[in-house]
Amino acid sequence: QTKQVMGVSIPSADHGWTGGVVYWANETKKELEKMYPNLTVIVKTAKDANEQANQIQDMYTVNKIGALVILPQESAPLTRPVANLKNKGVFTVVVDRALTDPKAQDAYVAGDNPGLGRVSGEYVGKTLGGKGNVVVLRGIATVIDNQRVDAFDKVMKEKYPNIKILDRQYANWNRDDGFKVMQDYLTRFPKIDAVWAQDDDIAVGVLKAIEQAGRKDIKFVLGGAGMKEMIKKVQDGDPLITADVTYPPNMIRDAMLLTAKSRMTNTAMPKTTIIPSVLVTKDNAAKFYFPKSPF
Amino acid sequence: MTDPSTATKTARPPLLSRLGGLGPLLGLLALMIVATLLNSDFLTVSNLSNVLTRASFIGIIAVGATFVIISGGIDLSVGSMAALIAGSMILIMNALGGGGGGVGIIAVGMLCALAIGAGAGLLQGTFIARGRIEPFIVTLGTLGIYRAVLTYLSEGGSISLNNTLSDAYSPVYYSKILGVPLPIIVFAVVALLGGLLLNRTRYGRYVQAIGSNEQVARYAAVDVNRVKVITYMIQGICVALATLLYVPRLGSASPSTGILWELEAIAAVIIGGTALKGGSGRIWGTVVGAVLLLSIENVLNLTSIISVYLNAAVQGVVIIVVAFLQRGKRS
Amino acid sequence: MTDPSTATKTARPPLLSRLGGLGPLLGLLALMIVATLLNSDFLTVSNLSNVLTRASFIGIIAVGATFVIISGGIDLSVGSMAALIAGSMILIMNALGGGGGGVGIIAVGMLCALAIGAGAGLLQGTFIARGRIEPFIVTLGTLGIYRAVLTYLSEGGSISLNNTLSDAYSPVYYSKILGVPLPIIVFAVVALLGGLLLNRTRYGRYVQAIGSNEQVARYAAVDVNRVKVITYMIQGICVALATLLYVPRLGSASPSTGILWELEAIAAVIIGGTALKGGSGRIWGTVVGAVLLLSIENVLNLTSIISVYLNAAVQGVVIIVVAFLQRGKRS
Amino acid sequence: MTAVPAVAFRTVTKTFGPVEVLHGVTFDIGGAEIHALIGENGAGKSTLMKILGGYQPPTSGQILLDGQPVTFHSSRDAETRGVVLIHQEFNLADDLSVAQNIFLGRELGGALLNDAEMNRQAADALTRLDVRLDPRVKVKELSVPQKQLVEIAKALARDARVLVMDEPTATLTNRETDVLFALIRRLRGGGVTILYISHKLDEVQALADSVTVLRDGAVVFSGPAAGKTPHDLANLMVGRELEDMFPDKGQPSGKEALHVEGLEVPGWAHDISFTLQAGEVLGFAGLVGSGRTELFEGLLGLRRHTVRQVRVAGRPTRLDSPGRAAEAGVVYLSEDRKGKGLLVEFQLRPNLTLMTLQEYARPLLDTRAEARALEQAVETYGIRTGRLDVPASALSGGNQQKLALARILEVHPDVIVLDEPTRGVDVGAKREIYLLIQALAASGKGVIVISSELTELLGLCQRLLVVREGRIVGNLTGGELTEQEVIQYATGLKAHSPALEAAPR
Ligand SMILES: Nc1ncnc2c1ncn2[C@@H]1O[C@H](COP(=O)(O)OP(=O)(O)OP(=O)(O)O)[C@@H](O)[C@H]1O
Ligand SMILES: Nc1ncnc2c1ncn2[C@@H]1O[C@H](COP(=O)(O)OP(=O)(O)OP(=O)(O)O)[C@@H](O)[C@H]1O
Ligand SMILES: O[C@@H]1[C@@H](O)[C@H](O)OC[C@H]1O
Ligand SMILES: [Mg+2]
Ligand SMILES: [Mg+2]
Repeated sequence: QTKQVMGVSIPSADHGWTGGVVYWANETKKELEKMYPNLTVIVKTAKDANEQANQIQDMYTVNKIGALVILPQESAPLTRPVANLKNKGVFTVVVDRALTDPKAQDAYVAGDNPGLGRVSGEYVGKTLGGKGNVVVLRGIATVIDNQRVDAFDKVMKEKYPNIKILDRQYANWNRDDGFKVMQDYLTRFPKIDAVWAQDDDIAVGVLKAIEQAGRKDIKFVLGGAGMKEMIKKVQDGDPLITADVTYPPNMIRDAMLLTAKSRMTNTAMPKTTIIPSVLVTKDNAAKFYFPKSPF
Repeated sequence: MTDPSTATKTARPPLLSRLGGLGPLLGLLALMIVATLLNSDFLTVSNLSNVLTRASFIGIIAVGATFVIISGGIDLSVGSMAALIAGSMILIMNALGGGGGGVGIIAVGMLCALAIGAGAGLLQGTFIARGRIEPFIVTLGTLGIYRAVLTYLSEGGSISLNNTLSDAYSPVYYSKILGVPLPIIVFAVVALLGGLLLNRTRYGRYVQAIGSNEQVARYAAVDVNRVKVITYMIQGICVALATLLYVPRLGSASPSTGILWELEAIAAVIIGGTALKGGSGRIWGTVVGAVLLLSIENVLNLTSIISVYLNAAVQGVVIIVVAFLQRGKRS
Repeated sequence: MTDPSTATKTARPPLLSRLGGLGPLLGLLALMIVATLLNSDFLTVSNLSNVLTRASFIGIIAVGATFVIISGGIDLSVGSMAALIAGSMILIMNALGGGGGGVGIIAVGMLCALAIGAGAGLLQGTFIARGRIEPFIVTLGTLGIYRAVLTYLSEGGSISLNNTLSDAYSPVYYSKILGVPLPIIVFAVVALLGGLLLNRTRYGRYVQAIGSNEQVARYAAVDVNRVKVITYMIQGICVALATLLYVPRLGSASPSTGILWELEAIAAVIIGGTALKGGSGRIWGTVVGAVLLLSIENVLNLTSIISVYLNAAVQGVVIIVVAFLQRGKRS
Repeated sequence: MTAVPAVAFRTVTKTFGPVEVLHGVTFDIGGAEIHALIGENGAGKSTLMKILGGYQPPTSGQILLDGQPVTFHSSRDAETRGVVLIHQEFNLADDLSVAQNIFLGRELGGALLNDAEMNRQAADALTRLDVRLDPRVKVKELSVPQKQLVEIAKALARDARVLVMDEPTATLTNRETDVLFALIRRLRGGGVTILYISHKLDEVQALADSVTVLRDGAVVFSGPAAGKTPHDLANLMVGRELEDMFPDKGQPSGKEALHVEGLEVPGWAHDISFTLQAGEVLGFAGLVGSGRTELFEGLLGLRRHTVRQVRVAGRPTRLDSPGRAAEAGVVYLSEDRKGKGLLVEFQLRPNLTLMTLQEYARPLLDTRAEARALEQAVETYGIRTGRLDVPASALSGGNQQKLALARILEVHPDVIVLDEPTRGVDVGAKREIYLLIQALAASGKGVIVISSELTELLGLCQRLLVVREGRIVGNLTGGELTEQEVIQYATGLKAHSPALEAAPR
């Protein structure tokens, strides 16, 4: 088996979830290099789509990578740059955010964004018994965010028409924004039954705002993505955080393992691997708790 | 012409230009009226107290930024400095507390935060004043450095205060004195002290002189380098103070803490009527600017008349309009 | 000292200060040496051509920013203007192409992009020059507005060029003339024209005069407002030009396109030796500044000696060091 | 005058806010004549000329050019009618080169500028003034007198029919002044009408065909200059009989106030040693550019320098920075009022107290006490201003100078270095400053005066040091204090051994 270089290009650790991705990528690099002595893994982070496009070009030109695992900052702008590498013979595996043209990738390890929205919608609808007022705190204006919110809305419209969505504001996957937006929702809406925060970082802020206002009408807050602190709350039976929906940053690990295996053993890799978004409740929480991960 | 020797009679500047000086206040008033029309909850005590509490962070930082800008400088690093201070402070307190901890440890953490803020300011100020490097570049550089160090410390995740400490510390953000949230009181005190420092002390006078004409200040025996270094230290201390209030709110810091605060702080200063080119400015304007900025956000959250996609556009329009109301007169 | 009557010795600036003027170039050279030591592939033609191609985006924007800054202004909106132009351009081309489309449609799209850029500049320039509002505030406002409009157009997601058009357009980014990638050629042409405009035309002279002393320019009967408006239009056109190269590369626009480009562009200008306070500056310095910034990123990608968490710190240190090498002399 | 006047003012008034500074000014200026405009500081000379030059509109009244009423909306309007103004305060863009400034707003060339030609013509204009200066040098690199010369060259490069010069010689020495006068006469010969403002009344006498005197914004005399001595003119200006310009000189006490040994300011001053006694008024003479300004800027740590020893009142001291110098009791008044002297955007009060703020800090600044100090200073130094709460830029040039002087004296220094202390100051006020200088010396202080006006140095100083090319080349006292003598040293025709000041104690 000849020497192989595998490039891993991921967003820089600019908030909790991407912090988790960087952590898992670095951990897996160590793991893989031990597993395959002929394999070199290069992990690089990029602060935006433009820099990421530059970065994978550098990996090809200078580091001479044979395989690329990329979690794109954004889908659309990275489609062509990834396709270029594939055309030059690099084995490309895309994680989480699907390219706009599937031909640009050899394999896809998918996080399930619509799934996250759907599972969340189901949980909110069922727990409220099909009736009540819900506020939504969205992420950053992106395709991912749209996918999640659209799926959530669809569930509500089709299955729970009596649930009223009071408002949807962006909270940018950010704790401080979560706090502010929730404070204002509390001022504006005298009765809120549940909060869908779409992301656990946002949920951290939401909880503080509710605690400060001392409001008792809110039955639960549903975050998302499976931050360890939130999983812990679920496990401990927190009254407001009764569940979480996964969107695990360690999907980067799955992708790297699969890619390395396929490259080093010359076997095919499944075209598409979906990492489903699942509901975490008190019963199964232990399975999703990674105390060592930063997320 | 009057007899020059009896020249002490002082007419006041014309009404119009005095009104121009009140521009930001008028802007804030107009916004509050619109807000109340849109949602009557705007004027409730609890909402106003929320808005003012939030304005405290940016406001306290902006008080420091007022000094920096009047001196003819700029500090782009404040947001990431806040993140770094928050992160380091939490790590220090957690380490000292060893899972538990009390008021003593929090006091130590606070002192460390202030020391880091002052130290960072000293560093930047020294590069700028003695190293003679453009403040824009120095603080753009440290912006990257501070945030990177925090990211390194937190391994990209968040750094959270342990629960015992978090409970012990949280009153600093959440408690009230005579019904007024503590952050608002701190903000008011900082603003008052800032106003006093700027307008009633030698240091403040020197800051203005340097911003107006550095060369003249130098010839008039002002220790320009020292005054500049102190200015960046004051900025650092203000950032640390804001952080002292920030940490107990969420009990954590992460790489996204404080992102773009520099733009908000500078915007507050300039909306408040301080000119970016330095030389003169006013603290009360900055306070109004900060409250105004945070009120816009609040109003947008309280109503749904326009698409959420356009929130940033509304903010943009409002700050341009306010700035228009108080623009400088042509010389 | 020579006799004052034969005092032509004030003529040329002393060697040392001329070397100081070369600061950014020395910085770039030093960086290239370090880079080559770290990874010998740095100096390959293909790598250098990659770096230069990338530097074209920010570089072209920064050429415009050089004019704005020399005139004593600032433009914070360039990144979100780029995003808005990219988005609108794609929407227009997609609509005209109706799923397909060819060179003609691309030409129309390009013209629209240039028109939007010039129009945005006209708008900002008018607010700044005739409305007499601080450029910082106006462009902070438009930063929000442009990005919000794009978010609205894209409904929060992204806008992508259809495939046919994307293929037809891609040579604009990917093709080479005599082995030199097209973006580099465009960059070089823009820089040359910029240099000519700045140093050899009336307009350029007036930009410098206004930045140096607006009152003097007014007294010399320079139409200050008009020159300022033109300056912001040039900035807008440069942003549009950069966008023309950006779209065929990444083929889409989203609310996060171009975030923080303003800081990069301004940093390139200032590293290049143009003072933020205006009055004088140089295009070649800006070009070097842009290449330098992109080279740092490139070197970080080529090596793995430090933790990825610290990338931003390395960038910060390097720009401070380069600025130090070419700081102003104390008078 | 029977012919139509080239320029005529008709009941021109001007008010700033509530203050009227020109009250119905009416007078005529004939064609191709040199017409001097004189008056005390703040009389309204510059204001009137700015109105003529299109920089400010009159509040009421009219200006006629060749009998035709004109209204200028801008300086451009005025220039198209051939009216060009040389400003009292420099009107140059620091970051542009000399040539670029000279041609600003009227550049040569087509789409691309013809810099070579502009440099050539700028060099020509400078040569006409007998200035050797590379037109490509940036203005910010120039000294104050050089800037003044560029300002003049700038006006010369525009074809003026009416040329207004607002105190063009305030910063020039006799040599440059002579060149300028020759040029002005040549211009008159070519049909140009020249309006000439100056506080140097001997110049006025030598140059002017006719003269107008303004007092407090009104014309008190307008007529031929012939037969008017400087003394007559001075009396007209102030409206009363002026006594002798120079008060009696006092006697140095023999006590050492300042001793400097082996001062080097690289590129400017070499091996400078001298001693100033308490009670002495010591003059520094020399040509423009001889390095006097830089010598003292170096001594006070405003430039890079080395020095073997400095003693203040006999105690070895390091001055190093203006702050330390002030603490040691040594202060310096810069010749560059706008660039280094005053915060022109600031009001008078903070300008006055900038160096003495510690006296008002209790610990908060006592602004009332500051205001009292201002009232006191306005009184003491005769600063004329409509109101006290105006920015310094609203003061007339001469009054700004008085304010700058007042600031350094607030420090109550023992050693006072005055660089061009009477620049732009009217005769009356000049005399007050001279009195002040002698009073300071009499009270035991050491005073150093740097001046381009030889008469001033000779009238004031007990002793003169002559600087040439950065070295002290002459030490003149008693009978040697004559113009002849000074000029011979200054131009290198005569020289002392450099050791002359080595051991004077
Ligand atoms: N912009 C202004 N605002 C208010 N007052 C002003 C302004 N400009 C000038 N003045 C006042 O007008 C008066 C005349 O000033 P001007 O500059 O014309 O005097 P001047 O005769 O040129 O004096 P000098 O000999 O000192 O140059 C002064 O009292 C001055 O303070
Ligand atoms: N008329 C002139 N022609 C050519 N060069 C000149 C002229 N006047 C001054 N310079 C040059 O200007 C520079 C600085 O002049 P500046 O007046 O600052 O010197 P200075 O030492 O302050 O003079 P002074 O002794 O009069 O105060 C010198 O290099 C001198 O040679
Ligand atoms: O950054 C995003 C994270 O915050 C969200 O929860 O899941 C998707 C990620 O890309
Ligand atoms: Mg005057
Ligand atoms: Mg001098």
